[in-house]
Amino acid sequence: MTPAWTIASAFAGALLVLLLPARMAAQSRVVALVASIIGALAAGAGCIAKLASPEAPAWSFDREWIPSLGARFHLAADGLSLTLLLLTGIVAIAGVLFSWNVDKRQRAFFALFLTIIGGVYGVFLSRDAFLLFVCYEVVILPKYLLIAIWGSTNREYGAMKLTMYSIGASSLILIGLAAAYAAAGGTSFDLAHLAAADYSASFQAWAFPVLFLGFAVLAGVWPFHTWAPTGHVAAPTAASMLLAGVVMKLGAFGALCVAMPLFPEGFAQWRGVIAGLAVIGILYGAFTALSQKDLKFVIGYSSVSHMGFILLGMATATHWGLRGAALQMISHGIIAGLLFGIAGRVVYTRTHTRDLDELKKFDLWRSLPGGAVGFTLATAASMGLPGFSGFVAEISVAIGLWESFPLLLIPLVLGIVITGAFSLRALQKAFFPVRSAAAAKPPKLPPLSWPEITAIVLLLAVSLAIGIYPKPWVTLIDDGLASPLFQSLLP
Amino acid sequence: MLLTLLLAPLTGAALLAAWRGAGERTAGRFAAWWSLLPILLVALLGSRGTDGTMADWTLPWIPDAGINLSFAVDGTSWLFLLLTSLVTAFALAISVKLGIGGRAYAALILVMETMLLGVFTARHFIPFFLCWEMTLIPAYLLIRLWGGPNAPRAARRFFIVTLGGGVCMLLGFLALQIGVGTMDFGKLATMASEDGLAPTLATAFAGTGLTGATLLTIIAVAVLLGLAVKIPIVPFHAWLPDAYAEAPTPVTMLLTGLLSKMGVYGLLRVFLPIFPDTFTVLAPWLAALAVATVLLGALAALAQKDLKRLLAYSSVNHLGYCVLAAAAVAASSGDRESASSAISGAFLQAFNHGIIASALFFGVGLLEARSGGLRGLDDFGGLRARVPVLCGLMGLAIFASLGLPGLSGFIGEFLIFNGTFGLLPWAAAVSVLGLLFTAVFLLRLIRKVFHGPLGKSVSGWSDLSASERWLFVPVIVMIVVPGLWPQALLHFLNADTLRLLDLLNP
Amino acid sequence: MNPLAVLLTLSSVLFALGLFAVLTRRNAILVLVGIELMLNAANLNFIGFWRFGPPDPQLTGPMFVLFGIAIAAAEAAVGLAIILMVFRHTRSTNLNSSDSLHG
Amino acid sequence: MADALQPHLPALLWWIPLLPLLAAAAIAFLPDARGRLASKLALGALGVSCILALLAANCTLSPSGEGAFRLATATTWFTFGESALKVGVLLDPMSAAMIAMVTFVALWIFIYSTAYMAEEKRFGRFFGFLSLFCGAMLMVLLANSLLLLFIAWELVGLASYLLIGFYFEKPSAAAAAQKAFITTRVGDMAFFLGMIWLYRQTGTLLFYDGGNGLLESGALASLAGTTTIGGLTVSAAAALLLLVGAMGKSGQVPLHTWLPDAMEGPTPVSALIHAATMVAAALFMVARTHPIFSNGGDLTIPLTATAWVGGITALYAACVAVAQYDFKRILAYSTISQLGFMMVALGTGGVGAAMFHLIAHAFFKALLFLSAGSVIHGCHGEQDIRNMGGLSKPLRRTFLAYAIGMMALSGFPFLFSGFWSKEAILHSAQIWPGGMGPFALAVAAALLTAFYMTRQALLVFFGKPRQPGVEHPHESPAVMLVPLYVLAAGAVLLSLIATPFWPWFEKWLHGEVAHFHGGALGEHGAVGLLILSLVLVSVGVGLGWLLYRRVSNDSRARDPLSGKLGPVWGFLERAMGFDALYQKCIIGPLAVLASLIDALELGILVPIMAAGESVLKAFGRLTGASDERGINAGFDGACRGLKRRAADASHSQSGRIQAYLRTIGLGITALLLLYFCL
Repeated sequence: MTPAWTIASAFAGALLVLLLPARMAAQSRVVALVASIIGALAAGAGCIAKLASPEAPAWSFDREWIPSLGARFHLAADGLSLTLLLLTGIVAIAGVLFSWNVDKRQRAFFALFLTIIGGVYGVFLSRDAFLLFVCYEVVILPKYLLIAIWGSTNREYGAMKLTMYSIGASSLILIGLAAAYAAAGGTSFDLAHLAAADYSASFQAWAFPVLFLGFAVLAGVWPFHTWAPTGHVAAPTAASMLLAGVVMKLGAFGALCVAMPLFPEGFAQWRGVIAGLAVIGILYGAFTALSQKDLKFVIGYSSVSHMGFILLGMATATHWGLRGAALQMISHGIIAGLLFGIAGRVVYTRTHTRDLDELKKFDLWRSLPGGAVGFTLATAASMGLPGFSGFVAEISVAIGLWESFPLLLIPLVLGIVITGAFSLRALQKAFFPVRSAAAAKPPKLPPLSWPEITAIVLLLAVSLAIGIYPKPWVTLIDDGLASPLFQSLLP
Repeated sequence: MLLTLLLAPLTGAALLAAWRGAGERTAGRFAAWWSLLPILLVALLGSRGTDGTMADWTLPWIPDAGINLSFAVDGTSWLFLLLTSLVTAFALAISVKLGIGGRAYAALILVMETMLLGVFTARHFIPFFLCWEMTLIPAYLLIRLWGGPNAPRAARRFFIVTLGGGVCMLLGFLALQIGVGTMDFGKLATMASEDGLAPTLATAFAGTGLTGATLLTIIAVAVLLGLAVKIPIVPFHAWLPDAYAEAPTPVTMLLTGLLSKMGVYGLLRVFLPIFPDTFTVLAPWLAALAVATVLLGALAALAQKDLKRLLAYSSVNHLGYCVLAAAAVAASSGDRESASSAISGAFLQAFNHGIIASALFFGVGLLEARSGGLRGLDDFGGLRARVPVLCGLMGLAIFASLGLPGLSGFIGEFLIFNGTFGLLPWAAAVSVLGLLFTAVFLLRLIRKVFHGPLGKSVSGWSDLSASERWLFVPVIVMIVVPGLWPQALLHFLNADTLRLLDLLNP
Repeated sequence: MNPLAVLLTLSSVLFALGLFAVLTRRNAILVLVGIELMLNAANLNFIGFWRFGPPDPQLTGPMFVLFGIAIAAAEAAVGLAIILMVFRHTRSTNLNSSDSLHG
Repeated sequence: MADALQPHLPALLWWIPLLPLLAAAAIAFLPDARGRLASKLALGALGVSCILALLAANCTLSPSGEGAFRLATATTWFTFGESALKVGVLLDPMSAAMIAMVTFVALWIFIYSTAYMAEEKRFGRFFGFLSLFCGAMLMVLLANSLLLLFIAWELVGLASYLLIGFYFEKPSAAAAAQKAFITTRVGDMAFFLGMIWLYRQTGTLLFYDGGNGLLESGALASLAGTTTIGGLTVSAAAALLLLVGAMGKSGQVPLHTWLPDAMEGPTPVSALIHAATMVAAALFMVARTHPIFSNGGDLTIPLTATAWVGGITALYAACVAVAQYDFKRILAYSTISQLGFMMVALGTGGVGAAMFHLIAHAFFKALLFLSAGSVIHGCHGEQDIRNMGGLSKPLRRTFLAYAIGMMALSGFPFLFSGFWSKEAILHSAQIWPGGMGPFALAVAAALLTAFYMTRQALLVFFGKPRQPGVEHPHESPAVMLVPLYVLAAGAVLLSLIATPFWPWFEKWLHGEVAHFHGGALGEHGAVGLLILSLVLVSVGVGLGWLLYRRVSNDSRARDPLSGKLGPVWGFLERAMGFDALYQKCIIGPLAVLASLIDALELGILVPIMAAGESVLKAFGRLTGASDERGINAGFDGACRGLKRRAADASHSQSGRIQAYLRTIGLGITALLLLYFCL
């Protein structure tokens, strides 16, 4: 079961869903579930194989594609991309489960959903800049449709904003890639080739920020982050899970595996700025989350804050830092997915509000214990408590930081503390009983459905697994970081 | 063996979580009985002889950085394991008595027990910190959800402040990971005792242009912050009175009996051996803070009207002595006898205070239960006439707490002062005032609550039921036996104490 | 001046009139009439060049004219039909009222 | 007999304190209903340990050639690090004498209490506490380790707390108990420090340990060797600390205020505290650690301090006693003053005298308290001597006992032990090279003692009843009277063994053989002293007789002396205002300080946290706003602008075909023109 199955399963699933006759529309979710499980299994199998035989050559698939451009259809799976694939697969499963009872135009919904997944798989796997860019673009349009059609609070705005940012970003990426392509001799888009070429320092000095920013926008770098909260809020649950869990990682992945390896010198020049932006992002996101009224907004801004850790890890340009960045990608993917799942699906569909003060009235701790417990654990995970995945990532980043920018640790402490603060605030405002309500009978809410429970448990389990036993994940990531791409980065 | 011990409470929690049918009382009872299992396991461990490691377990975590989840039990840890298992069981039993809780509650307490066991056995910073922080969530929830009217605020502050402290500690150790290349307590300690961490740090952080000593001081202070918040040392105790007062009584027992001990344990077992030189520099300041803690705790307690707050401050005061001892040890340059006395004293004090304070809070809990939530100093009166047994037992705990010879409190304080006097005579001399004030406010408590004419709220009280008396039996044993036969506890400590001293001044 | 020149002058006058009608008339019918005029101007030219050009046994000119007339007829029919439809739709034959090409 | 006992002695010694302690422990678990059983337990235990004590004492009698008999054991109690802490028991003539006295006196007090406390509902508890009291005291006496002594010492404090507060329903009793514990604890803390200091210096707390003990040459040398703050030797400093401890327990000025209040306890307790146990413990401690006090001459600072403290206390308490009305209070102050005497003796090197006075005092003070109790019992709890009077007839037997005690206390010549012991004390004070101060004070005190005891006797037993309540008092039952006579006999007979003619006791303590020699009086001015004390007693008694001979019949009459002394009287009546002083200078400020600190806690630390929180919140709002108004607004504005431009641009697209055709036409013409012209 090669990693190719991931992409294949996703697109095949999308096609199949579209072909379903109208009367079987309800079954589309099953198809989607199967497809994403297959994808996840393929990714998992890949990971296990890699762990079992670290020395075995990475799976790769290389075909002629557009000879005139020298663009090839080149997929390859090293440890890093495998873990990200697995993450995508898991989030995909959870996403399907959380959108189990979508009632509006299911076939279209799941088709688009699977298309996004497929695109994401593609990005994580492709070793050819052009192919990567194409897959990257494949993700954007379905995202627009998902939000615009199935979204909630002023969805057109959110969708349009998201798309604008994405398009703008991808134009930057295009420029950057084209420049690199040209400067590398205009013969091949292969990443290794591009990375190997040596660009003049002055060229890197402008090309790197263009390319990096292009990716970083999608990773929610401050101050280009505002698409994220609005987008997350507008999007339907599954979409915001994908958005926060996976799509933002595309940006991070691109920045890490394309922008930085291509222009190491440019990176060396700019990493100070990047670190600064990252720290600002961490604090800014955390502070803003502290003042939000809407539960999803809180989570959205927390994502901004957490993505800051990824950028920070990259900016340290140390092995620990990059490892931390990668770990944070996975961890945040899981946790954000979980938070959005609970807030958007479990809570919203029952209470039809996400306003923290409104939610007080429902006394969720007693009326919806399962959800409350789940969210509590998710909160714990997201504030980076040890035992959950976030902790591993954050300490790795922090260690990297000690090596490169020790002074930035001071704001970092503040950041972590505020993260704790806003998480608690949201948690206890939304879920914990209030004295006044204690006497009253809690409103009757339908209990958690099995798909919901499964999804919550699945995500929590993964987060805990990483937090308590990160060894395999770290091994995989290190395998990825060992690839020649990063040699120029790590001293 | 150790793994079994660590997982035992967690399993109980899991069972509770899974057991949907369990009613409040059933769940409570189940947890209470289950919590005897750890006691049993600890006892089994204890039968394995006292010096060296009794058991250990390791799980590679991030191997290439030498980060492992490694746990091990030696005499000292064992003492704290015993304390943990006992107090937890006690707290759970009492929760049933007071009718607090349910599945979630009991499960949280069990989770917390696992984490505490972890803290007291961790041999590497990562597992230590992992458990250290993971006690936070249960504690927070227990205070927040089952606490008094102001619980949300109290819980929030408790959480935020301790989290902040924890993060500082974390960053400090991460710096060591970078600078020295390990976070393993044993390795760090040996390095520190051989040729100091400063030089390695200096080279590692040459970029910062700071001297190794400065770096080490910065790191040490960061770590110390984390501990100071937990213990707590004045002025980092601001969160404490509210938290203790608002938490449900059994949880307060856990807070004062166990969570504060994490700080003491960390200070003596982790901080002391890893930063001996820095600690020596900091010692005068720490001693000053310790004295402040002792006196301020006692005086503040003197002004309290609420029994729980009063006891909270008395806890601050009692833990101050442990800090004092630590400072003394740090100041000791080769005076092995004083140092060993101070160390043993501090550990004994920590252990005994854990037991005694829990007993006292239990008593207050019973008063609350009987009076329907009253716990003001002036709400009662003349209890001795109405509930002599309760008063007798609480009286025992009170006198133990004010360090009456023959009861457990005394030996610890004697050893601490004995150790401190040789090293920081003035600090010792001043803190003796603390002992005096402790007596003042505790006797005041007795006079106002137990003595005097019968209070209105007291009429129609029943004395302790048989089961309540049985609950008190282990407490009496744990208060009287160590008082008369300190060796019972000390012989678990001595070997480790000497090892520690060898590290400090080779 | 020779007869051909007279003929061409006439046809061009006709064409100009037709074009003018097409561009200026608001009424769709009149625009259609204008188109007819232009077509017939074209026919006149065919006939004229056939008649005064080199001898031609295959009668190419008259053939084209016949085609032209046929097309004109069809075109008138279709045009009128469209106009009718538009009229049904907008209750007027005024072209300005039908500007749905405008974005 | 004695030799047969020798090998088992150590174990046997342990049992002497343990029996009462165990009895106390057992009684703790008895329900109140089983009071009788409890009292039997207590009595039995004490009885047995009394016998054991006498046997042990017997072993010390046979004076061996080399020094006094001494048996010191040491066993490791616990080890910390490498060092072990040893405790043990110590038997020498001094402790032997004390345990014999304590067990004996206490036994009779117990017996007395069975009747006196008969109708108490916590009868059993009472005996439990009493046993604890005695057991602890015996442990103090037998301890061979300063630590063990301290532990027992604290337990004595606990027992006294429980007993003084026995009537805890009475706020006054509760307060008195607390006062007693805390005041003594002030001293105890000093003791604690002193002990630790000694331990740090010498590395042992054993008194005698085959040459390595605290009281043996090696340790003493090292103590004397090192000097510390203020040029004091460590031994001096530590000794001073111990002295403070002793002052707390034995109610020396200025730590005496708890002792009169301790009268809140039942009378037998007062008897026990004042005679046998608590206060005696302090004196004994000083006597036991006397080598440290006198480490380096007879004039060391601690000794001088002791002498002066003793003298001042003796005089002070005597003065105050003159102006008291409460039967038991007078006795309490007399105790304080007698303890002062003993301190003087200890300070001036007369350890033997002090010990003897301690024992003698134990007998007659117990006697006095018990008879006081008997009187009060007889007068249905009346304690104010102004309301008594003329009780000598109805309470003849009690009066007889009281008279003996009173005469012993005020030092009536020859027959009474009190006389000889006081004699000895004055003697040692007189020959003390450190000056005549203490001696003078002691002399004055002796005079006043005789005076106020006469006053009390006259007011209570002579004249006519001044209160209807006390007209028909009932004599106490035999079980209460027998102890009185036993103690009385003791008070008298003791005088045999300590006369200058045959100073057996003195010699015994030093392990020498006493020989009778009548010329004793001749030596260094003893005769003068004898005469002096005769004069003192007669003057004191005479004054008392003159003043209080005819006490008027109505109880409201002012004390004859109060007129003469004027304001001073009130001052004395208020015990020279120590309580008020402490209230003003210590307790008040402490309370203020406490509330101040509490205010700081609530007023500064908590607000700081709150402020921190609100700052964070404010920041949050700030960044939130900047997102709303800054970044988002910018983005949306840009989008809006773009739209508007597009709208403008799209105007030309009218959608009119003809317009389009026109444009096309124009365009074609333009192109043609271009083509042709160029």
